Amino acid sequence: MTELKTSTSLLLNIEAIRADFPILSRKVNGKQLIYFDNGATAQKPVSVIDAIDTYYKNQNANIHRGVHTLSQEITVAYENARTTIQKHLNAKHAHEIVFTSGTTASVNLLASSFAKKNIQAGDEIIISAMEHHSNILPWQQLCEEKDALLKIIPISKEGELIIDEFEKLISNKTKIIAVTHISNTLGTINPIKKIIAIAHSKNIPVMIDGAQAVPHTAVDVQELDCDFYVFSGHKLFGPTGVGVLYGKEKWLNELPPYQVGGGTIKTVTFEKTEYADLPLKFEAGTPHIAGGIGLAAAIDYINTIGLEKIAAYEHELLLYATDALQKIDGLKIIGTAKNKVSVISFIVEGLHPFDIGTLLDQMGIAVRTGHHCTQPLMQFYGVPGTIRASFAFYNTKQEIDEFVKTLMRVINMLK
Amino acid sequence: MTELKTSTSLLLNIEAIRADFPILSRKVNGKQLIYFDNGATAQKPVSVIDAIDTYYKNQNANIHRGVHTLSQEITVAYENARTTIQKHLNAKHAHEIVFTSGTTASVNLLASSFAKKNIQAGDEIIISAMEHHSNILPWQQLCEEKDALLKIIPISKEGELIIDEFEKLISNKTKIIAVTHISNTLGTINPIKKIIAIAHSKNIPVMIDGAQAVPHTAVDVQELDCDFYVFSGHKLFGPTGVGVLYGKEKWLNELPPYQVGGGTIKTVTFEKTEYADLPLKFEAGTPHIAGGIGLAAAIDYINTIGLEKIAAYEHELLLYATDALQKIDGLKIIGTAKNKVSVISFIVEGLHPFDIGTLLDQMGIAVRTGHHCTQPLMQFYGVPGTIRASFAFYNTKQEIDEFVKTLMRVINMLK
Amino acid sequence: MTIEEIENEIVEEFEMFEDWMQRYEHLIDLGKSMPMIEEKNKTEDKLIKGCQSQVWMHSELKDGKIVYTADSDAIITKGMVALMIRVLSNHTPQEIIDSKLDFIEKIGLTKHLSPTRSNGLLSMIKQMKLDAIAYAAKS
Amino acid sequence: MTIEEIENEIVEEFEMFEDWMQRYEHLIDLGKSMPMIEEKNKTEDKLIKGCQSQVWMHSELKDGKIVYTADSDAIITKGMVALMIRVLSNHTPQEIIDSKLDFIEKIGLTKHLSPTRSNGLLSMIKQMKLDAIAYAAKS
Ligand SMILES: Cc1ncc(COP(=O)(O)O)c(C=O)c1O
Ligand SMILES: Cc1ncc(COP(=O)(O)O)c(C=O)c1O
Repeated sequence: MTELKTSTSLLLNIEAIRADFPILSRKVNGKQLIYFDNGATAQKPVSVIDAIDTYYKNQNANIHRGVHTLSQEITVAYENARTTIQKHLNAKHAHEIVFTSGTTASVNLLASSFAKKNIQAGDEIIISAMEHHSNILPWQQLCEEKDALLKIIPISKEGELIIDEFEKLISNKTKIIAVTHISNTLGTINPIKKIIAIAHSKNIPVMIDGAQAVPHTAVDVQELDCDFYVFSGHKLFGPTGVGVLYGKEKWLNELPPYQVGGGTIKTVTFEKTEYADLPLKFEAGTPHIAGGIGLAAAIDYINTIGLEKIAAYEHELLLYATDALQKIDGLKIIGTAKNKVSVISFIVEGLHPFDIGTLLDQMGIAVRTGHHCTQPLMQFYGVPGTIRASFAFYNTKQEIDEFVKTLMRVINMLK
Repeated sequence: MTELKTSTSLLLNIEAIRADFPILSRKVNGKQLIYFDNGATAQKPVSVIDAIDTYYKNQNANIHRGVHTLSQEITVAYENARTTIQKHLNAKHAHEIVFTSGTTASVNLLASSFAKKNIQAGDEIIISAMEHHSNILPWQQLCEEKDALLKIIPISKEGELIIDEFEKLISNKTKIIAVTHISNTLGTINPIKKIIAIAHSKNIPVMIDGAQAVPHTAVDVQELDCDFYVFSGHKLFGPTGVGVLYGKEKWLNELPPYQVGGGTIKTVTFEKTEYADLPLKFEAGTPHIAGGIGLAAAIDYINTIGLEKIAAYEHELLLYATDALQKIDGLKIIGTAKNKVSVISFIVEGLHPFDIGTLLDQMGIAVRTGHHCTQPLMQFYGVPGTIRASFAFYNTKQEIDEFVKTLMRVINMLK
Repeated sequence: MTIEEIENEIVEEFEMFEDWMQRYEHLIDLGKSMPMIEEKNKTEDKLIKGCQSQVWMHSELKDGKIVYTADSDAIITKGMVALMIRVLSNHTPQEIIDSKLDFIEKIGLTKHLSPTRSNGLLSMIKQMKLDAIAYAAKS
Repeated sequence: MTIEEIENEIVEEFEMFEDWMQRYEHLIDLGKSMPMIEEKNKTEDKLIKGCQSQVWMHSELKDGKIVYTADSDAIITKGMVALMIRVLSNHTPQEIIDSKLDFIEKIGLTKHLSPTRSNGLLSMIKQMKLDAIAYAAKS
């Protein structure tokens, strides 16, 4: 493994990359920050921060409806940001990219809009046992409202979807399937291409929750052939308050608007309203312009590094950390799928995750503890929560060494 | 008027204020920018831009659920931002402040959530003839869905609500009234305290659209006694992608959640979900943290200047500009209410607003032209659109002089 | 003259102006002197709606060549329509379909070409080309 | 000792430690040696739910003074509960109601007091004071 280590690491100039992220030089509790909470939100490169800064200092105006220069310039820039996202996902059209305020908003938009015409009492919706609350609650709520049934794809102890069981869940009442690309708690990479193919063979559309996938892997929505794909900017090294709903043109044209207001219309009278074309139909009100611009800057940034290199390096970090953690007495990794990204959840026998997280924090190490907004998954594993370390491409093996060393000290203190 | 001019101007050090807004030194089409499109979106002081910058460079983490220091620090900062907004509106509780992505989102949230329990077929909702599309469409849409009736408070030719007619519209089927505090097209300040008192005498709740009010006047929600108050950050010199829904505790407790997902819950199983307390119940997903922080910085900024001084100075700009514009041949001001903020809509006989706006822009002057997302209002006045100049406290009489001079030149070119 | 020759002529014309204000003056003049659409042709189906201004565009085939007439409620838009008509009118459908219209870029009108641009110069060109395609298909 | 005296004692105790790691060690020790709630009292209504850890808190009136016992699933939380019990237990309801608990600020525990802080030290104190108010009302 040492050999692999050196060879892949050489692909990235981690020193230079780390210098792009101002927060990484911060001290916490007197210690150098080690940020392993990337699954919750990622840090921002200076190019993203500068793009936002420049927007507010030099370009700020409202878009789409202004004839003046500032407004036109920023309209073009905002639409270019949409195109950047389109290209990054390899979507067919720019107007298939709908800006939202985040993954949660994207799922809510879709569930609400989809349900209006397509869900009747007795219909069925399929999600999985490893979904984030944001991909459970909107469907659960609409099932309650519409008297529809929520069905759950079970998982194995390793944390992998059981595809055979999934196929059995599908019926002629199944109207939509919503699964996560990558589990935020377990790190599992799901075989979504297979899931989509199975669903399409029965004419069922599929939404993929890509919140945890876009920071780690390249996504090609045409190759996947998914009907919808959602993610957040802030987990992709971009700004807070911005997200994306990708939808196939055919679907987006068919679905009714969700939020309505300024920008979503062609004509309004008090009697009747004619809605605008895609994507404006789904983008009510003044958008988060700085968010769109910043997200495009984030995508440009990761593309200059290259997602393939990022994935290879992160895989190395995953193996390295897994290896070291497994050697710790009483430590159990939750989520041991064959296909994983650099997210490791674990528990230590007899100790509470909160205690471990608190003490790690004292030593400058930021991990997440708790249920990670996946309570049903915690119920499945019979734990109140886990400790989760999630690595980005700016993390290093030295940081992992420090983390493992500190973790052992912390465990000793608590025992 | 000259005397008044000097005396009030002295209240504000406009030179110093302008230096706080980096974009104001920008050139457009080779000319010094004159930004009179503040009604569309306001420019940002450097303190807001710095707050955002600092957040991303030094404080970025996800909030509410992390045990580590970064997460705790920013959770406190974000909740402090909520308190800043609470105090600014004089709301009773911080948890009456719900963060949204903007005015449009706030109205959609309210309309959707309110309708679930409180609107039946045959019920009535009252809005006014001068509402922005964002305060028309959500109600119109829900009236269609629920088979309810949308009633419209008429306005006079001057652009003032006709209160007698409003009282006649109220029936025992009226379930909610949603009116704008200040018209974005006409500048009219509506007598909302009176409207609220009338509505409350019949036990009807009132939502106020404050998008155009908060940048110009102090708002005291307890004194107004409104049930809901909504506005956007970006028009209040704050970031894009953030807004507020204020609601009385009693109402917010009663209303069901709107978007659901991470953060909105206490416990989740696949069978049942228990929702969190206010305000989290309405704040699904990772919030726009930088937006909340930036909005609080914007409020701090205007409070160091003082909204009373701002209002006095802007009133002066309004009188000054109105006076000068009225002298132009064929120019007609649309919206001549007694109570107005510094927003002036006008048309010039025989000329298209778009032509005027385009040529003004060539001279560096940014105004808005079109229907301003108030098409029904345009229908009322029988015009396709207007030219709108809206002033903020960083605008000056010299800019108005330049604007009037250029406008006359432009009119000559077009005639 | 070929389409390209007219385009070059226009580019030269516009290069003479010192600033955009003068160019707009020229556009306004062009707008005022444009071959106007007949009232009876100002129907809903000839309407190209922009957010800010609208254009009525009518085409006829005369001797194998398309003749465009148009109107707009805004004079600057009308000037742009006039430019487009000057370039494309009186050419065969195929010539119109093949036209590159580089002059738009050259005279700096591209900023009016952004997808969301209110006057919809883009929709106008699209409509003119669509008409040409329709005539080409018929012949 | 009065509540304030105990508070001062704790502040002195904590000042002896060089860093927070040592303070946490001390909290852990306190947690381990805390007067434990009886199993039969670990009922739903004694439960103070935090997002991360939970606390069971039971109080009884003995000779006009409140005696608290508690438990938590997390040891650091338990240590904090132990501190609170050491300060407040064996005092009259009125003394508990009047207590200012400045020591929390002084020993730097305030960062655990943020409204959204997962362990809910704030809810814990609130519950302890509510119990005292209830006893005061009864007597
Ligand atoms: C009166 C009024 N209401 C609502 C809105 C919509 O605000 P936003 O676009 O920020 O959602 C506006 C903004 O143009 C407005 O002026
Ligand atoms: C898999 C997954 N889905 C959805 C979400 C929700 O994303 P956001 O909070 O940005 O809306 C998250 C974030 O935690 C996630 O990890």
